[in-house]
Amino acid sequence: MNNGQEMEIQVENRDDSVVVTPMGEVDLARSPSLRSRLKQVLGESPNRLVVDLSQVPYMDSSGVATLVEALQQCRAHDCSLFLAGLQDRVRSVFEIARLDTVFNITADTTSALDA
Amino acid sequence: MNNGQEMEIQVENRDDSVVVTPMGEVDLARSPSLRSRLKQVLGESPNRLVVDLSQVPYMDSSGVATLVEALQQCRAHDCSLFLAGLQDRVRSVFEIARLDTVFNITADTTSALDA
Amino acid sequence: MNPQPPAIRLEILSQADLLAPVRAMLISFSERFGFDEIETGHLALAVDEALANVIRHGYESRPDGRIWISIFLMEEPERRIRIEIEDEGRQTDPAQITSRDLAEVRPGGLGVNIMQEVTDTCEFQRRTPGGMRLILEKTPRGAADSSDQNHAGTPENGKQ
Amino acid sequence: MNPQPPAIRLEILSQADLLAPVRAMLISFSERFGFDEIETGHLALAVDEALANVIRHGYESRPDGRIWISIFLMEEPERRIRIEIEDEGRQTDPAQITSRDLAEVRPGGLGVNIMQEVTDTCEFQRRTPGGMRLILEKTPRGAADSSDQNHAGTPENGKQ
Ligand SMILES: Nc1ncnc2c1ncn2[C@@H]1O[C@H](COP(=O)(O)OP(=O)(O)O)[C@@H](O)[C@H]1O
Ligand SMILES: Nc1ncnc2c1ncn2[C@@H]1O[C@H](COP(=O)(O)OP(=O)(O)O)[C@@H](O)[C@H]1O
Repeated sequence: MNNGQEMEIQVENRDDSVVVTPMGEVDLARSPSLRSRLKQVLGESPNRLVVDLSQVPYMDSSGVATLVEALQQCRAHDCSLFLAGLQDRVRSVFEIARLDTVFNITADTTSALDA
Repeated sequence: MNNGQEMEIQVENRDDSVVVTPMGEVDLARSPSLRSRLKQVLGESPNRLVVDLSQVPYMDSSGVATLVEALQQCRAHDCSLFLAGLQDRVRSVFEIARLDTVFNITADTTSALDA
Repeated sequence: MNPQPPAIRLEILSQADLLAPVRAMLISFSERFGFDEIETGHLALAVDEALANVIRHGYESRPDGRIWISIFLMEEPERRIRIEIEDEGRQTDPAQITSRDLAEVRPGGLGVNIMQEVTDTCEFQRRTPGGMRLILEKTPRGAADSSDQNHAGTPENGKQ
Repeated sequence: MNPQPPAIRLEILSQADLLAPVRAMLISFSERFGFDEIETGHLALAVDEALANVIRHGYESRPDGRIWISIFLMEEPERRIRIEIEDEGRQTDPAQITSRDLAEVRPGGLGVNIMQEVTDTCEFQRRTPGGMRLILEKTPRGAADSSDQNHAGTPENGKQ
């Protein structure tokens, strides 16, 4: 198909933090582009990575796995990872996977940057 | 299936006018319930019937046909019919069917009641 | 004629309640194929009208008829979506399935008009051994402009 | 076993891009069948996970495999939706398809957990002559209300 796999992802640098904002549903078709973007961002060794999920209405386990992988990379490189602004449906997937206590989850990007 | 055919329709009397507000998509499954509600309302011989379409994101030709039938009944009984608050997609169906000039179409219910 | 298999093939019963799920699928599908919001709405409308006609005319509103909807993505000679709708219902001479004069204001007789208006191809055929086939085709407006495959006109690029 | 035909039967190619249209269809369909918003989301998620697994494991990400999704509405012995997902891909012993221990934090191995958590039935079978079949079933909470089926332990009730 067209460019269904390509997902719009905004990246913003704030001091030594980076805010990554994926736009749209994250499923098997879309998670590879999130994965490669996160890899690229982590390559620049930020102190803090905030993934703003407020624009993500849906995520499946391929998206969750992508974020778990980012968490492992963050842990290895002394970067703190925050997930911000989760919509109810997405939060529910983290709860089912028992990952809601493993990630630092904040209400929004501002609280993640202040934490 | 469950109650997919049943459509929520609000009816409000204002002096000798009636405002009918269908809620949701009007397709072949839903138009029969709009049809019977309009018949019932017209049985009470209002002077003016306003169909508020602001809560209708989608309509197909079965919905349009229902409104054309209501228009014919209105003409026969000296009732003036107004369609109010059409969303772009719904307006486009009336345009394709060349019915946008046949109906009195107003921006909202207030303008229909003042007209 | 359709060298590739359809990306999606749906079989549904002839029940009006199933029109909404089919529309939802088609809207999601055609958005990703590069149709803009209006075109996507028009495609869903055309298929909805076609299915409504199969239910009402082909199966005379019986709920146990079967309808097949096949969606093909074509790139040659131009990028387009092709949707085939097939049934096992009553056959009608394709030449008899025509749009009526819209000048006369009366209910009914709008579906074929709408389908023709919002698609590039709208062709009825008799199936062997029974039933009808309708072929709808539509090219995204963005597909023709500026060169080959950069889809400058697709909505995702328009959204900043 | 399924005396009535499916209300909808879909055939799709093993392509990740087709997951979104299938979810959209399923959401529209199950809303009308009486599932609430959360249950509808869970059903779409379960089917999405199942299809993703067929694409990745059954067809090893080849884009030309076929997958069938059949949706049945059952009223006996209780009102529920039954979704069968069938493929012609690699066969696996159903007993080997299990959820992993979630205590270990690592990517992957979540799909089967999620499917089991959000459905009432999640059963893998070998198809004859080849491929796998997955049966998912779910009853709307509203269907049995007050009595036996209130699913007090599911995550959606844990919220607020
Ligand atoms: N799938 C079909 N099978 C048989 N006849 C059809 C089919 N679709 C349309 N027709 C015929 O074409 C005519 C025009 O259809 P349409 O424009 O949708 O208006 P309407 O259905 O309101 O009459 C119908 O009245 C019917 O005779
Ligand atoms: N449709 C399938 N066909 C073959 N094997 C499967 C299928 N679905 C799941 N499996 C097996 O079950 C395991 C667990 O699946 P899952 O929980 O989705 O995690 P993951 O796919 O990330 O490994 C997979 O690793 C695979 O071995």
